[in-house]
Amino acid sequence: MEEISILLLFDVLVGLTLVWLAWQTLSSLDLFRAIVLFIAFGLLMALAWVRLNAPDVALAEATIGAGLTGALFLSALAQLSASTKRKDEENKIENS
Amino acid sequence: MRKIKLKILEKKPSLFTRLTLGILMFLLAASLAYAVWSLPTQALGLSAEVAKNVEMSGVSNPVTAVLLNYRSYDTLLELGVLLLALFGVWSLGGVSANKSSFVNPILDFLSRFLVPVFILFSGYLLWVGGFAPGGAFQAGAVLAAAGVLLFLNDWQLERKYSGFSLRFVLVLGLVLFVAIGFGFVFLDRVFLEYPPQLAGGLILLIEAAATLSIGISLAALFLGRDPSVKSDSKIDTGVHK
Amino acid sequence: MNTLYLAVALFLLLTLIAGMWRILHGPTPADRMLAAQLFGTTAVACLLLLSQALEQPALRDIALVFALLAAVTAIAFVKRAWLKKSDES
Amino acid sequence: MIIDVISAFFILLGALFFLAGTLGLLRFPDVYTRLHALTKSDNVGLGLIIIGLMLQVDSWLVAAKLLFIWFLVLLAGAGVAHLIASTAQKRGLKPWKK
Repeated sequence: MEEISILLLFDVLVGLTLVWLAWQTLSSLDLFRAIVLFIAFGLLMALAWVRLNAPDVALAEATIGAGLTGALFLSALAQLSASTKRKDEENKIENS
Repeated sequence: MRKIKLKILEKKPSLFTRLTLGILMFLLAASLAYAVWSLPTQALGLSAEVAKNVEMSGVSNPVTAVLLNYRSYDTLLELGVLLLALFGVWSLGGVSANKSSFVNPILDFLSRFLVPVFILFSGYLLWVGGFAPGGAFQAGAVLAAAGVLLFLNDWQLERKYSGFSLRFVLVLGLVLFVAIGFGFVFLDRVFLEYPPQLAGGLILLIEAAATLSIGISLAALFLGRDPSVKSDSKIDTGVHK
Repeated sequence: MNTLYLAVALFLLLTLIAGMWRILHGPTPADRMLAAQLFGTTAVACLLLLSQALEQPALRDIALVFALLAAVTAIAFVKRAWLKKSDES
Repeated sequence: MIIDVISAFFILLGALFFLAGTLGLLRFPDVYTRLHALTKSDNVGLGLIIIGLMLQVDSWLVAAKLLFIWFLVLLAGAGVAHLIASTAQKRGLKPWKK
């Protein structure tokens, strides 16, 4: 009996934290912060899939969500910051 | 890194925009809630049917059975979508390789150790997909992680492999899938229907090819450009200006 | 025993949620990344406990994936995203 | 029965290390000290929980898989900790002084 109530509490916590994390990720103005939050979201989402009895999906979420997209976003951010930096410098040269 | 902020969010949208969006979102949420609410409490899904016929499919993991046998269009089209996405990325030209110059012996060792483990684990997931959670997509993603790790260590695909060989591996999964699907059309079966006694072997074959294609495509998507095109001559992002 | 596994899993989830404060508040990118690393390890422990308690051996494979792929994200961070001038954010 | 007690002891001790790691992550003043707290819960906390679980599983293969997971986390954790610390130093992050 108490096992069921512990699991219920676990599920409720995972669900609420997921919604909250999703909100924080979307509303973050700092892109790096949003990426790290997204990685955390992927990890927690995999836990949620496990609890929904879908280990196949959890496995896919773990590989794609927590592993690959994290690295992809971080690389994209590096490219983005390099190109905005270049634009800033060009603007400076034009203005001076 | 410089702090990059989304410019669009710096201005607060007008009250009208926010109100309209709010109402729309509320309507969407309400209709979703209604849809969930009106679901029958005891639906007769297809899971009983799947479970009954699972030994005919050639694998004992019901998810793999559904994805590779009963509803193989799903997996087939998924492979196609991945390939199309890669074409899209390649047609955009490319980003220059963002090389970071430092060499670290520990990072080097870690990557050298992890890459074979990734490949091994990818094979394990592919094999285990027949009777437990796992399968081509997950195995492909782990394989792609090995590629990502290599790219992060400034590894480059040798020129002689980046032309035909790379393209061959990329389309292998899709081509084999379609070929086998059509092959049995000539033996009086429907497209993508396999004879039950061969199904297990065929599924493993298709999944192995699909794993390779998915893994290489995802890794190529991470690289973000066609490796046979010289990146530096095309676009210079000016990191070293 | 199962009750203990589940209780510890719940406890680990709570520490994980508490650790999220560090992701939200930084201050440096490295701090956020560290918190994400801890997230990963805690999730591994959680999955292993759940796998034992719920008798789902497949969860160990998911934990193995987490353990493997956590390194990729961290290396991507160090090699790519952590450029100079990152410290005052 | 006695095995249950021993494994419960290890698991609870492991949970304690995770708590310590989280507290350290939240309370310590700079990246280097937080890194120190984090690697403790990575390596020791997970290790203790895995030892506790290994006493309970019934096949050698599963026990070996658990050990392998621990080994991977140890390896990745140590490597990543080194990378982050040395990069932080290169980027000029000053260690905290009282």
